[in-house]
Amino acid sequence: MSMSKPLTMKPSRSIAADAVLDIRGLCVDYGVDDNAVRAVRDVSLTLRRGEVLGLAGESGSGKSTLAYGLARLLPPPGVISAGEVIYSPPDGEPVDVLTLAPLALRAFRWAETSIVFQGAMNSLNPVHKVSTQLIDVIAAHSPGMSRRAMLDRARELLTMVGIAPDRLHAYPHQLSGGMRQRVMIGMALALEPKIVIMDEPTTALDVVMQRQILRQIVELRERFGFSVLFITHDLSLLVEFSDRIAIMYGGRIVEEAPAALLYRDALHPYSHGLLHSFPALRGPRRELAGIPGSPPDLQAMPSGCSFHPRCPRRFDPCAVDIPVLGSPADRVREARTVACWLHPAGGAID
Amino acid sequence: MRFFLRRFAFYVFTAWAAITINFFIPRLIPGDPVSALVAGMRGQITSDQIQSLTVLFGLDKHESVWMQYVDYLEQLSHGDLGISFGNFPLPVTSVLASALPWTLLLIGVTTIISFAIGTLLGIVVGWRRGSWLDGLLPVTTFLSSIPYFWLGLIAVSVVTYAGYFLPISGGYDPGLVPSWNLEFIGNAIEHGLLPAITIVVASVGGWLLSMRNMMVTVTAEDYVTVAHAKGLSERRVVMGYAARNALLPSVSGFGMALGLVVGGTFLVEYVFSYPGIGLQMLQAIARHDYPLIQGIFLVVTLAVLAANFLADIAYLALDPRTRKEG
Amino acid sequence: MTAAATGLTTATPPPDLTGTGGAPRRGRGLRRFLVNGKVTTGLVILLIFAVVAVLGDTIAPYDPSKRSSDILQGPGWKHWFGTTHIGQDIFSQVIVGTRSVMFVGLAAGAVATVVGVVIGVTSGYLSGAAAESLSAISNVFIVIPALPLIIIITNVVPNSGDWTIALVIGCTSWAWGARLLRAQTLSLRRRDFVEAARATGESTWRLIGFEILPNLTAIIASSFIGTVMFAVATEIALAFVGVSGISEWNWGEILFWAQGQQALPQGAWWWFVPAGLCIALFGTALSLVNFGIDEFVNPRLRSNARRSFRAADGRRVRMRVGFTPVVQAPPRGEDNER
Amino acid sequence: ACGGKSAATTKSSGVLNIGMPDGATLPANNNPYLDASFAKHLGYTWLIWEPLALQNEAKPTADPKPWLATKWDWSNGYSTLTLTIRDNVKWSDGSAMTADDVAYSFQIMKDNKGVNYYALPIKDVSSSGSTVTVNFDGSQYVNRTKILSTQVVNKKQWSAMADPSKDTVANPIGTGPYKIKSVTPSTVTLDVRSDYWQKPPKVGEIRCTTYSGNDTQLPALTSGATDWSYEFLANAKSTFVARDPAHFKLWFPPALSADGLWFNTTKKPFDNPHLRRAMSMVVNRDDIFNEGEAGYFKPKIDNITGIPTPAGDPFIAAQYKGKSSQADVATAKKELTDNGFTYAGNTLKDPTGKAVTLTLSDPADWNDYQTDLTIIKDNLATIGITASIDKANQDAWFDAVGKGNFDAVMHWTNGGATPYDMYQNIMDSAQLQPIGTTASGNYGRFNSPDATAALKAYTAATDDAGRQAALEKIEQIMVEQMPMIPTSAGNLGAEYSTAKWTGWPDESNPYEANQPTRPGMLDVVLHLTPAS
Amino acid sequence: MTTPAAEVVLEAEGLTKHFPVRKRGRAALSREVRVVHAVDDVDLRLLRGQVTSLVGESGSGKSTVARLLAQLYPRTSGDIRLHGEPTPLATARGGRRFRAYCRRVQLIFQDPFASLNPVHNVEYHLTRALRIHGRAGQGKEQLRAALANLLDRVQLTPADRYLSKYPHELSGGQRQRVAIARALAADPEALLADEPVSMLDVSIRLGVLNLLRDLKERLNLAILYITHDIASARYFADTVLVMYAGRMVEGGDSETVTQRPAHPYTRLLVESAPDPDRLTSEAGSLGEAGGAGEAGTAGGVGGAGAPVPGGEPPSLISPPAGCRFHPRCPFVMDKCRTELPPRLQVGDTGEHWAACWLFEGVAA
Ligand SMILES: Nc1ncnc2c1ncn2[C@@H]1O[C@H](COP(=O)(O)OP(=O)(O)OP(=O)(O)O)[C@@H](O)[C@H]1O
Ligand SMILES: Nc1ncnc2c1ncn2[C@@H]1O[C@H](COP(=O)(O)OP(=O)(O)OP(=O)(O)O)[C@@H](O)[C@H]1O
Ligand SMILES: [Mg+2]
Ligand SMILES: [Mg+2]
Repeated sequence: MSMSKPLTMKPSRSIAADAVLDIRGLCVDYGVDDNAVRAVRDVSLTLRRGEVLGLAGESGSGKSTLAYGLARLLPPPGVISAGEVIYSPPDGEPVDVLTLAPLALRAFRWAETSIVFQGAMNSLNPVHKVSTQLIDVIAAHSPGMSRRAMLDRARELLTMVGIAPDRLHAYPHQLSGGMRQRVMIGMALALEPKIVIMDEPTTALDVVMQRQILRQIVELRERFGFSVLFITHDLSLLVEFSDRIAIMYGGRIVEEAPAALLYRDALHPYSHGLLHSFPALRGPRRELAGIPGSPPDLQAMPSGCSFHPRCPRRFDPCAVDIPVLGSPADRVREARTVACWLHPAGGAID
Repeated sequence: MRFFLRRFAFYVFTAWAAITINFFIPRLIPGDPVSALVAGMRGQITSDQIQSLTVLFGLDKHESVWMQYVDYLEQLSHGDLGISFGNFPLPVTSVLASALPWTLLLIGVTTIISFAIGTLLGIVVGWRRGSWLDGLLPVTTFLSSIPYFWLGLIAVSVVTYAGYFLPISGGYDPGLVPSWNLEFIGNAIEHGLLPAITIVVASVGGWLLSMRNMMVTVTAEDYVTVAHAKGLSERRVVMGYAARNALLPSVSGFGMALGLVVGGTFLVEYVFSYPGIGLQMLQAIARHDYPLIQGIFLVVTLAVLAANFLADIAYLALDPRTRKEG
Repeated sequence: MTAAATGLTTATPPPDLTGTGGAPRRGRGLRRFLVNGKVTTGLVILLIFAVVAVLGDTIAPYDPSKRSSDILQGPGWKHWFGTTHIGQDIFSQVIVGTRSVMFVGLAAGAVATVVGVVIGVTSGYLSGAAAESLSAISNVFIVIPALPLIIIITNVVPNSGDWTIALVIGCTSWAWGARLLRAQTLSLRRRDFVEAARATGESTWRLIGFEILPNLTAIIASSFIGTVMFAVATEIALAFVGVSGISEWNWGEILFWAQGQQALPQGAWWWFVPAGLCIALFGTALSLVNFGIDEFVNPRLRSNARRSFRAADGRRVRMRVGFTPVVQAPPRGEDNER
Repeated sequence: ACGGKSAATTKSSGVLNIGMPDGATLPANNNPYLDASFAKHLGYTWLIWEPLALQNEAKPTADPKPWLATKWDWSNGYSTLTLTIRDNVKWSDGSAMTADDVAYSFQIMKDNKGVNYYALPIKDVSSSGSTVTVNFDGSQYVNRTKILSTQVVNKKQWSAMADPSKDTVANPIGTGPYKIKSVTPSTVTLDVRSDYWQKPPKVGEIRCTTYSGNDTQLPALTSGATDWSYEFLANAKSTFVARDPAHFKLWFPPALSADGLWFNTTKKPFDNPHLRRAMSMVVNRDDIFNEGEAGYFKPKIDNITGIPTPAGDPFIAAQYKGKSSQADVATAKKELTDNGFTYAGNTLKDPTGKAVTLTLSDPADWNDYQTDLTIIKDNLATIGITASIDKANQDAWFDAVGKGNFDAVMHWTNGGATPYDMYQNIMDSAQLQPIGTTASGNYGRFNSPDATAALKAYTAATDDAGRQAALEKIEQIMVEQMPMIPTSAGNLGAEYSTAKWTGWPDESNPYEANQPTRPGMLDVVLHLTPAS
Repeated sequence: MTTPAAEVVLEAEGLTKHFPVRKRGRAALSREVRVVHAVDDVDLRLLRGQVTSLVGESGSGKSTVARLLAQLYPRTSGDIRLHGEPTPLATARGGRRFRAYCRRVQLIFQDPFASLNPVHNVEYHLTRALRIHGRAGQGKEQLRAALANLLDRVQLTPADRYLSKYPHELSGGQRQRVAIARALAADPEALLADEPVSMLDVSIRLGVLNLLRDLKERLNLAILYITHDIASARYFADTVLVMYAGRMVEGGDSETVTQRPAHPYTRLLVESAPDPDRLTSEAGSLGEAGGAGEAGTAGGVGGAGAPVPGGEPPSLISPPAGCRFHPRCPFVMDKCRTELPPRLQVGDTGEHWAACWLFEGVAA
């Protein structure tokens, strides 16, 4: 019997030909003075049309900051200090999200890029009915619509994520955690956006519910063809679920590669360590390595490669120079990049 | 529902506690109303009269405190609050009836106004944290630290100095007959203006600060960020998401804070000789008019309880989490 | 590339990575607390009042009750704040009156805090009928209008010296603190660290005294300050309406005389303005310190972080919720500062 | 209540505005027997229920003016009163007043302790024709004036009441010149009666308004909203008179009662008359008058007998006439050192060698007394006595005074038509109670058989000579022993404005005391004429 | 079940915990007592030198079991035996008996960020634990030595660097180590670890788990390892017990339970766990899942295309009659709806059991 099947749809990879979101050199700080925490440092990342891009890394590595930063949703004292976020709609000119005027930005939000936040309980306003919160989105972006039509659409959305439409007028606290998370997913798809950012959408849920929801996301993506930026620190989940995976450490992307490739052969010692921190449920019981030490303090980053104090394979250049993300010279034929002196960039140093 | 039952039990308990405190406190007073009356009449009353006054006030009977308590409860159940010593032989209820409307109006209107203004300003200041509006905060702190009555004194002297452009005392011109005609109502409003402004100015700061703090807290909540992410208009985000939720603690604090507001208002009445409960109460205390003190205290406590009840209902309406689940 | 498995990871991080928090938490917290501008302002004002309260009669230029022939004079060199109807020096009255105000404020605050802590923490920690009734009592005390009650009680007690007033105020105004503490205790007592201490075998009183109470310090301090504010305002109100027979000078007493002697119609503004300003100033100082504590407890309220700044191109940029500012500064050199 | 604007609306001619700062804002209560009633607070009780005779309280020795009684005779050693009733008097309901009504007015007092305001010992009452006879227990010499000021009430109306001491008398029937026109919570308006038994007064309408306190009454006075009031004004000259010196007047004739410093004469060393005398010698009555009483409110008592002058002039013994207390530190010190007191530096030591200190106390919110105490404290320092002031809680204070638990307090005495009331209040040992038991007079526990005998002799005396002799004896005891230090007289005065009405009594024409709540106000109202 | 060779340290039988529910609304007027059936009739034994793992989804009652075993809650019914000695109910109320008990059985909490008091430093936490259990020794020196020894055991060396630190100055892994050190201060025989790593970062989880394993081996402790991560149970535990809605549904050797789950719920759990290998060796994964079926009659029912069990965990206030999993079970039979399945043996090793009617025939 098979109660589950792999979550990834293989064909999607071929659809993903061109970039829908191109992040270039994004830097995000918390604070503006010398005490500022530099949470995201010079991150470049491309999200292709229709793909699931996984973003992993331990707590505090800047995953959420990156996700909110590109939508300019960081709460104060967050400041975007450099970079561009180019959004290319399927039909039309690419725009830099960071330079949009407030009105245009509002229109862009949710209609083009929606976000499923880390905790659903906190994402839904406890004092408004689910219907109100769903309708709010629709009304904000298609003001002409009649209320009845909006309600119908809201019902449709709930059905789509597997919730009985009669729960439309429930308050968030009357729904279970899984239902709330689904409501959020339904809401994220309300305007059929091109990009859905999901920040640990399932961490608070148990595995059974997690799988149900992920399956739902996969199905919906097949139907609507949006791209997903999927954030979690559960690498085994990502490997199964995403097309490509980027690993963050200390505010930087340290490695980026197709999921299977990364799983089989992680180049960066940190990625490698991460992958070997998870006990596997199946297969032979293998010895787990783990990563020694503790995550870096963003306010007092070690010099050179920020991972070097914990790195079992560090050598001289690591403590001095920051490795640049580029396709490794020893793996030029694979579509991957890494920032590690063990695998100095070949062609990408340009 | 459970919320309601609990609250209801609380109301009953508080009412009972207030009634009981109310009964016992005056009984511990060392003096008695006759000597207080003598005090009021300094020199114009002879020693012999004291005896007849004692008889007059029915203070010559001696009953156990417990019996008195039972009598008191029994009387209360008939709505009988006794006879006011200081306004002998009027029943306390009629004294209350003449004073209560003034206080209710004054406190009611000013509290609502200052709550509304304070909350609105608090929303704006909390939302626009970091803008020049933050400059309001020290001013507000200072204003809310000023005792109500002193602000009242200053208001009186300013008005006096500026040539009485507003009436500085009383509830209406002496000689006017209270009635529902325009002249009287206009006059009453004119008289209420200065006390009302005083109370509003002195109390608006508290609401502002608490609302602002709540706004600051709520603004950092995820659902507000989500509301932004949804591309809602700023107005909708502020009012529908941030302020709506930030209001909840204010509303539940509203009823509770009334107890404090009432105290301040009493002194304002005193300063402005406003013909309300507060003024009556201070006079009743000077005259040792227990029944009136008791009556006033009871009525005020019940009124605060009633306001709490309204605040509870408002809270219930605003926060679905307190409602019974389906 | 798989490195040799380390098996047991060493828990000792490289020396240069830890050791960041060298100063113990208290010290750092206190410094952060003091650096806060509001707190410093408030504390400085309070300090001045405290000095005046302690030195009181020694620094007052005159005996505050002493009559003189300068009757009802406005402020001048001889009498900074003017004189009363019998020639008493109002400046001296304000100075000498500070002590009683501070005393009643602190004593009432202390009484209320002790009662509030005892009732709040017990009713929060224990469960059952006793706790419920304690909490019901504090709710009752919150709802019952405090000032009228205090006025009545003050009338009841035969000798209303500073101590009595402080006791009465303290015994009637603990409820807010108790409520806050109860709520906090309720959440603390189910915290893992309390359960963990219990699982270690700590006794109940140690749990309350050493595990829960220290975590309530900020709330206790803030409710103490709140009560002091309330007590001061109440004491002054009592003196002002003349129900308290305070024999020593205090600011309310000055206002009482000013009111009784019709200072207003006489145009003797100097009689009531200084005392009132002192009250307001004292209250403001207490509020400022209290804000500091609030911010200490709730980091979100902390406002010392800069909320607006000048971008490299000279624009003023305000941090705004929902619209993260973008400062496309000339790219700061590589971010490897340290 | 006070603005110039409101003055304009109330300044209609033909209206006399009486204002009282006693703060009641109430449904009106017209009961003439109740202190708390509007009628008494605002004084209009006298305009509705007239007395039998009217005593000029500014001149207590003058004969009362006949009013509803045309003639009265005391017999039986002042224990029987025979009244002849005026016969042309009509009640406001049109019926005629009869001797029956008068008799009933005494009977109601006998039957209801609650309305027997002066606790008169009425034995029986009878009437026949136009005479009424009232029998008392014992001599009522000292109560003569009070008895004659009895207000006559309508028997028909009052006998129908369930409890006269609890009725608000919503529609009073009286013989007086005015009847109630309207009542609001703060103002009672009276209309003149056309069928009054005398020539109707010129004042067509009287508005009696209650103000919440001195602060609100004052602006009403100065704005013209009030023509006549009785209130304490700090610095009355600048805050009131100076506003319109031509019209704003005040006159405060003394009554025969005294305010002063009472000692607990059982406490050492204050049981020593020399000490009390010395203290009296240094108390600065001028300062008390000028600063404590704002220069007018309670007239200064000059005479060393403590009898207020000029009202009490006729009673003062020849030897004390014109002898006034003057602050005299040297004499006081001499009196002390001659009698066993010593000085250690500036500190006075009593004969046992203990420093003399005392606590002066009065309720906190009694502004004038507190000021007086401050002054006395200063004065006592000049002879080396350290005094401290206790601002007591009012109830505790009353309790302490009654029980004799005090060192010294400012307190008043009873008053009456003769100085008897005042002295009796101070020295009668019939009122003597042990410390700890509440006394209703002689709070100082002054125990002097001589004084008691003299007081008795005064009431029992059958002729003026006997009375004068007894009184002189009492005065002598007062001067020599000073059981209490009189400083100020009780007052019967008022603030008034001549802008609209003239004809007020004053020093030059003291035809009545002018306090708007005293019986004499009836006569004053009848004297008023519009200012041209 | 056969008696295991190892010594039983802590044993629970019929352990049940019902939490009373606050009545609301109309129910408040009725006399019916409503309870949360958080734990019902749970049997388990902890063996010296072995790790027993308790897995199950959130809310299934794992923590409640741990707290019951630690005597932090009074139990509703059932027995807890420490070395065969029954512990009276009153133990949970504190006092000397409780202290004696918790000297031998210690609990480690899920969240190291919450289980250390932020106002006390490491030294305080550990000193208190030593003092209470009388292991602080005489004088400062012995105490120092004891502290150093303790920190050494959890590999926080040198001790002096950590003693004066406050919890917020430590990383998550270090905090959890301090919490473990505190538990060790009592020198217990049984350690109850309630999701000791779920709040820790992936990269430091392993260190803590390895530490626990090391302790088990060095100190011969009996450890109860509670987790919802079935993969880590496989990695770390000797025996695995599976809980669902307050009841034990399956138990056995860890490799067997995770590789060949018998109970439909366990299967669901195993299936749902993220598994990167599924992508790379799809066939193998499917094969293994099917392998579970071999054990019993399920073979015929399973197969591709079986509906994915949806739905939610049941309400514990009114749990479903019969098997609590039946509303979600793809293999539900009539019997499941009414009759509570007993522990039925799975396979023939004798160690593996499941509370599922599917295995009735096999057991009989
Ligand atoms: N308001 C803030 N002020 C200062 N620093 C902040 C603030 N918010 C986040 N940070 C810091 O920025 C860094 C990145 O945080 P972020 O939330 O992006 O991490 P993350 O990778 O999403 O972690 P997690 O997996 O725990 O969600 C963290 O080190 C955090 O301490
Ligand atoms: N003190 C309590 N009062 C009432 N119900 C409780 C209490 N503690 C736990 N419960 C209930 O008992 C059930 C089991 O809770 P428990 O904490 O043991 O679950 P768990 O398996 O540890 O879950 P998690 O994996 O989320 O920690 C839950 O439904 C919970 O709501
Ligand atoms: Mg995050
Ligand atoms: Mg748990």
